[in-house]
Amino acid sequence: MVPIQYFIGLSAILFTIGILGVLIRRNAIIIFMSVELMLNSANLAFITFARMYQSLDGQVFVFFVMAVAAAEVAVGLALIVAIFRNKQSIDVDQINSLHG
Amino acid sequence: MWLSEAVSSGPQFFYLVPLVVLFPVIGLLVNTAFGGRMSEKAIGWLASAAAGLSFVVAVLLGISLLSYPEGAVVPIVDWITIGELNINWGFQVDTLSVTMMLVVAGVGTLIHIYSIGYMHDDVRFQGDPGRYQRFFVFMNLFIAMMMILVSADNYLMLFVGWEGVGLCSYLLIGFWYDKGENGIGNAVAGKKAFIANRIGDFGFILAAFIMFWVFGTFEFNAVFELAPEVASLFPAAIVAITLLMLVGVTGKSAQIPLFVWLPDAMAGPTPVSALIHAATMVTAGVYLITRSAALYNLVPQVQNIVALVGAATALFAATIAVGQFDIKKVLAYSTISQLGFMVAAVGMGAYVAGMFHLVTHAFFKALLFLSAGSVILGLEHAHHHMEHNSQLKLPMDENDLHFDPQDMRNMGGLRNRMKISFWVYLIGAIALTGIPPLAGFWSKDEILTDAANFNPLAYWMMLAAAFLTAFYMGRQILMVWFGKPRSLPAEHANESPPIITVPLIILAALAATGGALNLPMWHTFTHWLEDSLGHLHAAEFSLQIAGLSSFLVLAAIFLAWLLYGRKYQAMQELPPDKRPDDPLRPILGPVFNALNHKWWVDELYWTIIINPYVSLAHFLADVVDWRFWHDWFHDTVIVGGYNKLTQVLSIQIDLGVIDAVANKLGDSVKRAAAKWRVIETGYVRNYALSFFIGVVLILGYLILR
Amino acid sequence: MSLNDLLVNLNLIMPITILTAWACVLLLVDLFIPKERKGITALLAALGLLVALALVISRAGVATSAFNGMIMIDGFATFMSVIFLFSGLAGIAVAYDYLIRSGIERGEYYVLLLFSIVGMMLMAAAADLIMVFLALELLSIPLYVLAGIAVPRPDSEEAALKYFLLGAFASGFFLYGTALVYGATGSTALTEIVSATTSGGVNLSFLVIGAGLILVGLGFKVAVVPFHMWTPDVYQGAPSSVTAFMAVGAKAAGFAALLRIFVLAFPPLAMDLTPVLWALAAFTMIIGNVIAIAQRNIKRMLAYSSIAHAGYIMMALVPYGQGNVAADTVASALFYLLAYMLTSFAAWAVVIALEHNMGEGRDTDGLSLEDYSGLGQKQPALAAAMTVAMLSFIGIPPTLGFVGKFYLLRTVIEGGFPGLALIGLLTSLVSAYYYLRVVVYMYMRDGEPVVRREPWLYFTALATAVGVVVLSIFSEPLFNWASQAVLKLI
Amino acid sequence: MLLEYLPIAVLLILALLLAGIVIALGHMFGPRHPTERKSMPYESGMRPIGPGTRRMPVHFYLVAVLFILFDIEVMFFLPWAVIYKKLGVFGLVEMLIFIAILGVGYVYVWKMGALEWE
Repeated sequence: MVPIQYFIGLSAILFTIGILGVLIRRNAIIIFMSVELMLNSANLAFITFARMYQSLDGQVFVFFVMAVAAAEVAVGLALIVAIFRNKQSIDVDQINSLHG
Repeated sequence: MWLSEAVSSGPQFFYLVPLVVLFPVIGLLVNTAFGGRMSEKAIGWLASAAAGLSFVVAVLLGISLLSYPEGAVVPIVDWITIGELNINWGFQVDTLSVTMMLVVAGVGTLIHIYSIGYMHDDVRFQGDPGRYQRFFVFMNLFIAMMMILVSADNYLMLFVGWEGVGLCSYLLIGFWYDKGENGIGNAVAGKKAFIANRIGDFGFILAAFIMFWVFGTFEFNAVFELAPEVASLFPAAIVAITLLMLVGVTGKSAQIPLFVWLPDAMAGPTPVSALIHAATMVTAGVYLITRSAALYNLVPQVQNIVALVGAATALFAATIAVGQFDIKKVLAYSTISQLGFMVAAVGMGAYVAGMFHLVTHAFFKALLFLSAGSVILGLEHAHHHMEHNSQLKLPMDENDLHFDPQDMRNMGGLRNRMKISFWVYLIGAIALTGIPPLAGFWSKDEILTDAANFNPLAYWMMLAAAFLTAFYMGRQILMVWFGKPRSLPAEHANESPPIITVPLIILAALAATGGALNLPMWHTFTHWLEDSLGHLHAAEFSLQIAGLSSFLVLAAIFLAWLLYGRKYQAMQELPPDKRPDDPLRPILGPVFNALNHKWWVDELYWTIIINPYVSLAHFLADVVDWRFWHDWFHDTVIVGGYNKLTQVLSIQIDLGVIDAVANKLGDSVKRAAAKWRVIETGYVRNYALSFFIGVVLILGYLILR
Repeated sequence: MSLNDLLVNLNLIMPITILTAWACVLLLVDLFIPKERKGITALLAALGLLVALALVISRAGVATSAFNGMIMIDGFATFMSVIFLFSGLAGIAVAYDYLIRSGIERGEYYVLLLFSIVGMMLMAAAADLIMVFLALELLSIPLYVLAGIAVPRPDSEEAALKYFLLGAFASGFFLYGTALVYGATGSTALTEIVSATTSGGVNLSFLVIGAGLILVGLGFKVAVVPFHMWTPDVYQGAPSSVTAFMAVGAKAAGFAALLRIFVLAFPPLAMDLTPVLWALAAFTMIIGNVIAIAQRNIKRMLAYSSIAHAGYIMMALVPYGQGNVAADTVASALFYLLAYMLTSFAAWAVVIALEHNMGEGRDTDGLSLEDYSGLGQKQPALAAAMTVAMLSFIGIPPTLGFVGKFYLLRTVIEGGFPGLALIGLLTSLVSAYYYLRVVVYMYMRDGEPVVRREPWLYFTALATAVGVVVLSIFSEPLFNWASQAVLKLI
Repeated sequence: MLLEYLPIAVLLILALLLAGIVIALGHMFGPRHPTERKSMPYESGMRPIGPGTRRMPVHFYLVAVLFILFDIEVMFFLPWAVIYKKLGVFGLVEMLIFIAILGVGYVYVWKMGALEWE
């Protein structure tokens, strides 16, 4: 059986990649995808721990997280589409009229 | 038997006492709220009725006191309750306070009625009619405040009234705030009065602090009861309290050195001068000392000081009065001088004499002011009439265009044109100079007798003052009423309407007969006041003193006649450029100049106090506050510092450090990434980065701790 | 679990049940309400809130748990629910006219508001990290939409996008923290976390890091430095009525979750977490207050002010691990939240009344400090309300803000953090500078402020301002109520 | 203590290294001679007309989003179906409530006209 640490390690890597994606990418959709990656890395951790504890709690949690993520996707995409209609761009570096 | 029973079970109206304050308050509230929609007459009569009802209540209280001479304390509300301190607003009803109430409400009512006529014309000539309402609101407020002052049963409530009347005085002196020298003269006069009073009030309030510290209470009865005990334990406390109260008195009652505001206060309308600055408010100081007799009696050295301050003021002000040309200024200095008499009297422990003079003075000085007002009004009418009549306007010269209706040099010969005013003025003047049997003689004689017994120095000073009083009043009578008219308006002046003359006649009657209150044989007034002040000695009538003073008075009048009756008329024949404005000027030379300039007291104060003070204020405001505190400390240190700090925090730290850390981290990523064709950071990502830095720091701490 | 249990449990959380159902129904009903009569939706939404409020209050004093310990109905939840429901009502009152003026009158606004409030109420009642996460998202997602409801206004869109991206980012951290805590203790129920921790055998590093990440995720929601950077932009860009609601509701909900999680689940970690909380509170107070000075836009200024106040409330969290003072600190935090709610709405109602010209495609006017010139003469009532709000923000008596700060600082000192209290005191002195500047503009500058005269706005501004003053006089029973509320929690 | 974190640290470093190495390798070994022509979308010589990406009708997004929403909700049916028998009436009611809530969303979407392709 694959040791738990590997899963956790993988989840940590995914999480880090997600963070870096948010920090580095300019495209709002890709930033958003990175966030999703972070959520999913957490999901991975949940599943892993659930398996470790032989309990279902963690898996149930994942269901909810996925549902919530879907809701976020809906809102996020709608927002991004709205902004694209206005600015013809979803580059977050160009969305900086509010500052200071 | 039945008589004494009837007396002891006579009507008792003490519970009515709150009404003396309530009526004027109702009057002023109604006038404030609805005055805009009421006619002038209605406003005036309503205010007068409010004052009149107060007077009726005061009379009822007086009647009750005949049966219950011990009086009563009528509490209304708990005013302040803080810890130990518990102050009620109660009314002290006794013979002393009721005397004051009668004077205030009585004279006040007459002056209200007089004002209905006087202010009608004054408003027409001097300002917009909307002020009519304001005037009566202030007047009613004054009556209410004065009533609070005289009816208080503790020092703090008395102080409330004391401040209240000061406020009314300020408001009414500045009633024509847009008039006067440079358009602000009257406002300046009001300010001066306020500041002088404030200095005095400071003394008073310090006295109150010490009193509370020592006695633990402000209530008259409690304080007086404890006073002998305290005096034996801390004599210095009593000395301090009484001396500081004296400071308050010199402010409110215009004694040396704070008297300078009162002459300027004549900038207010004449009824105000009569009511506030002659008859009632300025006597509050005398009332205060009389009320505190139990304290003053314990410290003879302070009493001595009070007496000397009073006597010196009496003499000093009398000399100045000799050199004035403004009809109201003469009366103002006369008032100061007479207040000096009263203060001297109460200072010598002759409370009855002081209070007696207070009452009679209220009558004749109110009378003099009001009739002077009638004269001023007559001249103004005539002047106004001529200005609008082209035929009469022609002969007017330059002098007439800048006509001052208060300058006695513009008067003369008015006795034929304003008969009633002349006669009542004459009665008032005789009463003031102290010719028997008019009121002033009796009261002044009582003071002089007491002085002769207790304080010879004060006695001689006051005797001199009495001489000067007679002289300047003779001078005024002769300049105003006798001789030939010295200006066109004076030739055309007319008598005032009955609404003005009727109160004058009533006051004249009082001024003539007021002496009957305390004739030497019966001492009615003495016994009346004994119910409030304990046993009082009654000055024995001394023929020698009465004779001496009467002789001096007559001599002074004769001297006045020589100078102003004969010589002044003769001078009128001289050509204007060689004609001195006053026959005394050639005789006294520079001394007259000094008198005319009020001994340069104002200038002295300016030089030694106000100018240095103003300089200091300028220094503090300009150099210390503005340049140092504002410009340097505030602007440079605080604001600059703030701005720098804000900049540091927002630019250096938030943008600089957080962002820079972010940027640095971002930069390191960026530099690497820029090489590999990666993008520059933007705002949202900066935020995310700062967020991430926070996470790293927190987790770093938690892991490495 | 049987059907009967389900009904019993639904009954236990009746206010939340009703509000959820009501929001769903309203979403449908609104479809049939013509566009020009959306006032009906507003009224219906307010009605639902009032019913829920009545239910919450009638059940005050109940302390029980529902849904297998996922939810706790207790004094704490009740107190917070009252705050949420009140801010919902105020949020509707200030929004109604504002939406019409902005041309964004949509029934969805009120429905989303209701959903968000359901999320907040669940957040205060949640006793399980799963529940907290769901509630967090349930309150956040409607707020993302609300922030952008003024599309196609660019600043509204931008605010929504920033809020959304960063909010989702923060959710990720929260979630990962939850995962780690679950991994460390084997449970997500708050009470079991603490019992597992005390009984030993847990991976403490996971637990501590998990707690730290949860703190980060919720710290974003309440806007503590350095997780605050979205706040000014979002507050400025979002429609003001949304901002008002968000500033109060979301912050209060975030603190509700923070307080409950930390006090219930993490007392054993106090040694580790207290310094972090200390630093967060200190930096938040300092940076929030100092940067606010540089703001000329009133919405931005209030945004920094809300950051600063997050710092003040954060102070209450610092001594959370000391059993003897924890009750007091939580109570003072609750009290401060109440004070903050009333004060905020007083200020925001005035801001909304002055905001104008915010239709489509135009720049909004009436938001700079200069626009407040002369308000004291022209609209004394609004100016007075604003003054009360500013004084309360500074913490000058007689206002709730003063009482709240007093309680806060007292408990912080009792907890043994005089340095933090000193920072709180000094920064509130600093804050006087920019709050009083508003007052100075209102009373000492001449100007012609453009003011919308609308009864609900006036009512909200004046009622809350009066509340701020009057309740400060009766603060003792209020504080006792807050203390009662936390009694069960500790 | 720190040792426990070693795996995480190692993995973090590895992740960073990996990302770095991949980009570095591409940078180092990939020959890069950018010319104007090369940076054009089509190196075949076709001149690009209009933007490189065609804009999709927004309806695609809308429908896609709606699909995701309802699709994801379906996953709650799965565990429910597995133990449906055990849950009995309670499970049925629970799911009916769930479906009712979804239904509300559906009705809303329908009524708002989001499903009409015009």
